[in-house]
Amino acid sequence: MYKQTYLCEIVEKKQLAPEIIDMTIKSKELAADALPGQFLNIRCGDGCSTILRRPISICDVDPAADTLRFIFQVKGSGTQFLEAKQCGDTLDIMGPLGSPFHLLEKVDGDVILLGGGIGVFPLFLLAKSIYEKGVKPTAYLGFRSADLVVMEAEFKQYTKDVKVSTDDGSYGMHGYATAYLINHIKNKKVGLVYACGPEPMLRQVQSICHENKVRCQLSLEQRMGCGIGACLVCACKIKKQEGFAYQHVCKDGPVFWSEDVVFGGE
Amino acid sequence: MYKQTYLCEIVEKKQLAPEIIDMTIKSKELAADALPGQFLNIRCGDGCSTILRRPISICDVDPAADTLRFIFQVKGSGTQFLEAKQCGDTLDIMGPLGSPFHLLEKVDGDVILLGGGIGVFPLFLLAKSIYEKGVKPTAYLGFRSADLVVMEAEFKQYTKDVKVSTDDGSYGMHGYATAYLINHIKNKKVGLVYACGPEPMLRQVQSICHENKVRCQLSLEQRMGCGIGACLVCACKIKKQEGFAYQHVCKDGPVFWSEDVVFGGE
Amino acid sequence: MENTNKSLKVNIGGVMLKNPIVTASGTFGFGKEYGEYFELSRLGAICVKGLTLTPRPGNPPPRIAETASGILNSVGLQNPGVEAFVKHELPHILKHDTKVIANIAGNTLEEYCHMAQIISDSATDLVEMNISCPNVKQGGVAFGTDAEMVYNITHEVKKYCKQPLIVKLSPNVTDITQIAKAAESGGADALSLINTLLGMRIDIHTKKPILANNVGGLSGPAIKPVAVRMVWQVASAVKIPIIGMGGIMTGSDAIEFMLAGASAVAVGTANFSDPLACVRILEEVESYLDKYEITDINDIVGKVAVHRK
Amino acid sequence: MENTNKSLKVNIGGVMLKNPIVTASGTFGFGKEYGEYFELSRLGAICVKGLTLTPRPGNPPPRIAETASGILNSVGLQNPGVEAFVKHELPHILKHDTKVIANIAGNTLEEYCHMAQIISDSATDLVEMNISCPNVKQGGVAFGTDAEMVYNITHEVKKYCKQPLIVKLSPNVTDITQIAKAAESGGADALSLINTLLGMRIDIHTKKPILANNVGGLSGPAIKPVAVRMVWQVASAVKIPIIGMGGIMTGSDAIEFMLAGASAVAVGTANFSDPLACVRILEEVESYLDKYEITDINDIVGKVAVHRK
Ligand SMILES: Cc1cc2nc3c(=O)[nH]c(=O)nc-3n(C[C@H](O)[C@H](O)[C@H](O)COP(=O)(O)OP(=O)(O)OC[C@H]3O[C@@H](n4cnc5c(N)ncnc54)[C@H](O)[C@@H]3O)c2cc1C
Ligand SMILES: Cc1cc2nc3c(=O)[nH]c(=O)nc-3n(C[C@H](O)[C@H](O)[C@H](O)COP(=O)(O)OP(=O)(O)OC[C@H]3O[C@@H](n4cnc5c(N)ncnc54)[C@H](O)[C@@H]3O)c2cc1C
Ligand SMILES: Cc1cc2nc3c(=O)[nH]c(=O)nc-3n(C[C@H](O)[C@H](O)[C@H](O)COP(=O)(O)O)c2cc1C
Ligand SMILES: Cc1cc2nc3c(=O)[nH]c(=O)nc-3n(C[C@H](O)[C@H](O)[C@H](O)COP(=O)(O)O)c2cc1C
Ligand code: FES
Ligand code: FES
Repeated sequence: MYKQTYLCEIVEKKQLAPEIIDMTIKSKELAADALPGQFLNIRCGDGCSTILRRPISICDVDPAADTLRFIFQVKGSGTQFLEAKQCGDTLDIMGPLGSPFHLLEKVDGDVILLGGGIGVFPLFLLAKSIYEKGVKPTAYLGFRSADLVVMEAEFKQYTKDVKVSTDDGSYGMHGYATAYLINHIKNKKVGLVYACGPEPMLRQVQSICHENKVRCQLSLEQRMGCGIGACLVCACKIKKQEGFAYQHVCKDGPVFWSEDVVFGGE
Repeated sequence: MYKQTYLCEIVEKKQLAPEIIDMTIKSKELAADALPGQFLNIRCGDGCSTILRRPISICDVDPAADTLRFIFQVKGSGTQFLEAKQCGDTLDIMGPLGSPFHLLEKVDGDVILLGGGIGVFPLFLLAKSIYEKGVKPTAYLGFRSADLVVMEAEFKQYTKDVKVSTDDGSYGMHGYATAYLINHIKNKKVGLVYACGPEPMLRQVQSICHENKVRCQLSLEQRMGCGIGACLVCACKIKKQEGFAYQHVCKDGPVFWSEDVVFGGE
Repeated sequence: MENTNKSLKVNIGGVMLKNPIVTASGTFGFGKEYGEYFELSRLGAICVKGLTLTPRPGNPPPRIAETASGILNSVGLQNPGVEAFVKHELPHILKHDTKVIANIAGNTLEEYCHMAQIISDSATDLVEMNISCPNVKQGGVAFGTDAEMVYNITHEVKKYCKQPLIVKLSPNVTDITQIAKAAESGGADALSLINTLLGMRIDIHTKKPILANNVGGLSGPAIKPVAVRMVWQVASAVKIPIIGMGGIMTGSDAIEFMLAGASAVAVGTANFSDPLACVRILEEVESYLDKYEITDINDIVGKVAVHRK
Repeated sequence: MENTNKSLKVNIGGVMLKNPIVTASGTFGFGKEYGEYFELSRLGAICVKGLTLTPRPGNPPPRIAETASGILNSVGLQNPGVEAFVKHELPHILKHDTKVIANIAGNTLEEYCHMAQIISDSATDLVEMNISCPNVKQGGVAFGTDAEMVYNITHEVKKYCKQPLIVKLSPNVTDITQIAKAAESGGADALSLINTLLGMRIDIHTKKPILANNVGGLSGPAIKPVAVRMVWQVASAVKIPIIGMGGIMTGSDAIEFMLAGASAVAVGTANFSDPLACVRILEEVESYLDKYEITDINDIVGKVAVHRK
């Protein structure tokens, strides 16, 4: 059986916050295969004037209902195109793509989910999956400001604890979610950290985990072409004996073990 | 007061025949100024991936209701874009553009309207305008086949007689509408012919009128850029002392006196 | 936040434009038609349709074809000739408070010089020498594609030119910086780039090229990445100011060219989709300056922060 | 109406492709990934990612930027080296009933020759020599932009090449026909064109170029008019077959290139928006042949009906 692209109907669409859209689509095939940390590559235009698909993480999946959910922030032409779509419209989707978060059979210590901004969304399906394995993770979620805080209650269902921070202090703790991580590590044994968010946050998480010898998986972002590993544009640096080698976010990632990731120069 | 582009709501949309769409839009300004033979230049896309506007003739106008009507055939990307629009959607329109059909105060003989295919549509507002001046023109309308015959009954309201021909004989006379013209000229005095349609038809009309010394106005088509006379792309050959000069369909036309028009080489 | 005191003035070869928005030659006629859509004095300058020594009828139609995010044109320099311009068209433009750029194209060096002379005695503010039109050839090579010829023609025409001389470059060359440097050494006061890329479209049903001229010049957003790259390369190769163009549809596009090194920008194809494009783009440029609290537009010229390798 | 007996076979330098659809180098990896989306033996040929003598890491990311109807890329020839290709990648492709084209890029003449030799001893069907990558320079001038160098390199590499040699041309030149003729005289068995146009995009908010490499290669529908024009010009200048590419997204686009003079076509950027682009385009080409009752696809090659002047 060959892989294919799927024309999926939008069955639900909600605005969660300014420029944050929550969409649910119907697809038996995608729903059957989706794993936490994987992403969809969505055609956002006619494929000719806007050529590139947009990678969007899978936020939740309901295999019983054959539905998949993703949440996105409206930024440029592609996400504007998505925003304009309504229930009943269809989207042309490739997926599920990428290698998922690794769920360990046994973790010695607490499991922490650390999300920043749009990096919060893929952690939701992860929280559910860990919860279903009988472990309750702790979620630390960072947002820019109070009006952008989303999914707090939803995360509560599948976690021991959810704490929210905002950059401007308008909700929860004032500062970055990484402060929670530092604090947690100080007070309790942390077995595994999963992090997704902007690069500066991931760099910080990497060094915190490194210093404290805590294992950690990072979900990276990079501009993509094909989304399946053929064009080699979505390069990221991965440690090698001496120096680094380029691997590719779309296929080798987006999830990597923190100790393997080399962050770029600038 | 400067001219502008108008965002006009579509208030009516009907399919008249396969790939023939009849649209009515609302615009006080356009409805106030429109004259028979003039056209609209309609943005058919985002103006960036599809840059050029599409010229479409004004088919009818209702200044009391502030509405304008045009009919178009679906051909390529631009008219497909138009076809996809629904009542309530808006269109970005420039107009009315071009120099209209010349209505003569006194015509010595019958007034004939000769339309072929999409060339039929602009003749409708012309028929009405002539009728309102107290003269009943005769309309000869040519179509490819029976399923494409449209507006016959509507033309009846404002004409002495309407005759239809089809290229394949599936409705009305078998052959080209120009045969009606030849016949009419043979039997009665013709004072003025107005013709709009494909170039081969216009060439024939030109030579018939020339041979029979009948005055005639032709409405020409050409690919356009600006639509207002600035870019000089929509050139057509107009007779000059020796040879010809290029004039421009969008501004000097689309309507020209038949005796001035020089048809191109190929 | 609006900063009302910001300066939009830019200096092109000694002539001050009130703002960096110029019309691209050949897309704006002599201003008359678009002057019905907005007040022409909103513009930094009007660059008129390409002029030749004697009137030219231009190429047979069709002269335009649409392509993905672009258009091809093959107008072929239809124009009334430079003398008719000075007599019949220029006076009309001069009624508006904006600068006038006369765009000239010749078949020979002598023609260029003669035209420069005729324009020198007129109220035109700047001369733009088009050495990049595919129709203008000498010895089989377009003037604009050979550095030595570019140096020579610039040097000669400059002698006849009382106004500052802008040389308009063709993108259809291997190394645009070589051509740009030749124009600068020849005495050019400024450079315009880019003119259109040579292209073709074939109707697969009739099997004929859509343009009666078979090939034509590609303009519009499709060529913007090439144009920005060339402006950036040329900006680091010469000291004279650059008027950047090629696919500018929005204020963001204009800013992108200025960051790459253009002191002013020209708007061409955009006029066709939006007759008010020039003023809209100007307003969008102003918003950008307001947003980043930039008080002098010259502060962004060439300020692209390139990645070091 | 379907004509089941039609022939889609095309001859590229003596190698028969079952149909004219080829993958464009660098957009299709070594076939593995797209091979999960369709049976690779549907293709006329697979042209693999550009190979170098020794492994190359490629450029830092971001390596891609979207533009109007196009993309810019600056992958920078990331590849495992020609020997690893022959050992680890080629066997996998050979399982499919399609032809294999090895695309090679060198830093020096010697490197090209050495690579040709290594590939000669493999089961590769054709060699495509890329002399048009902006990263490959000698004495400051890319090989692909100087006719004499093109002649020399083709002539030399040909000596080491047991397979037919395709030379892939750069569009970033003043006169593509000169380069094409030089490759032909040098012994090229076929030509590929076009490679990407050099372009740039700047983020006006960060003021940085989007690509970490600052500039990159423009591909996609935006460049199609330029590519079609170049194929048409080259087709009338040389006798060897041409593989045409640049913005082919549909069967109509493929037909347009073939009418202009291409015997086969390559599909690159289109794969990104539609992983099934190659087979869809093949089917659309077949429909066109059916519609016009063309029984041999070679009957349309170069059959554009140009307007006489
Ligand atoms: C694996 C992965 C998962 C993602 N998951 C989500 C998600 O769940 N929710 C969400 O809101 N966003 C997510 N993003 C980011 C999202 O892909 C971009 O915000 C989006 O592509 C922007 O497209 P645009 O057309 O709106 O913006 P533009 O800036 O107009 O996009 C132009 C080009 O740049 C690319 N691009 C721009 N920003 C990014 C970015 N941050 N990462 C990768 N490519 C980018 C676009 O894909 C496009 O090709 C994810 C990115 C990756 C790589
Ligand atoms: C003055 C004038 C009045 C017209 N009135 C009508 C009308 O009332 N109803 C109607 O159905 N059609 C009319 N047409 C023809 C109509 O403009 C074209 O059918 C339409 O532009 C095709 O656009 P497209 O995107 O569907 O086709 P495409 O072939 O994709 O268009 C590509 C480009 O070619 C141009 N083009 C294609 N065909 C023509 C043509 N025949 N004339 C001019 N430009 C063309 C388009 O405008 C566009 O720029 C008129 C044309 C002119 C010049
Ligand atoms: C219809 C048309 C006519 C043109 N005529 C001329 C001309 O006469 N002289 C000239 O130097 N450039 C001419 N150009 C080129 C433009 O001035 C400009 O360099 C080019 O179109 C790129 O800008 P744009 O993408 O904004 O249109 C013409 C362009 C178009 C589209
Ligand atoms: C991501 C990417 C990588 C490419 N890598 C190569 C390469 O390694 N060697 C090569 O000869 N061409 C390379 N090209 C150029 C393509 O093979 C092709 O010539 C060009 O993209 C035009 O075709 P298109 O518009 O269909 O993509 C690459 C193009 C892209 C988009
Ligand atoms: S996007 Fe093509 S390799 Fe990752
Ligand atoms: S379309 Fe521009 S002059 Fe007619």
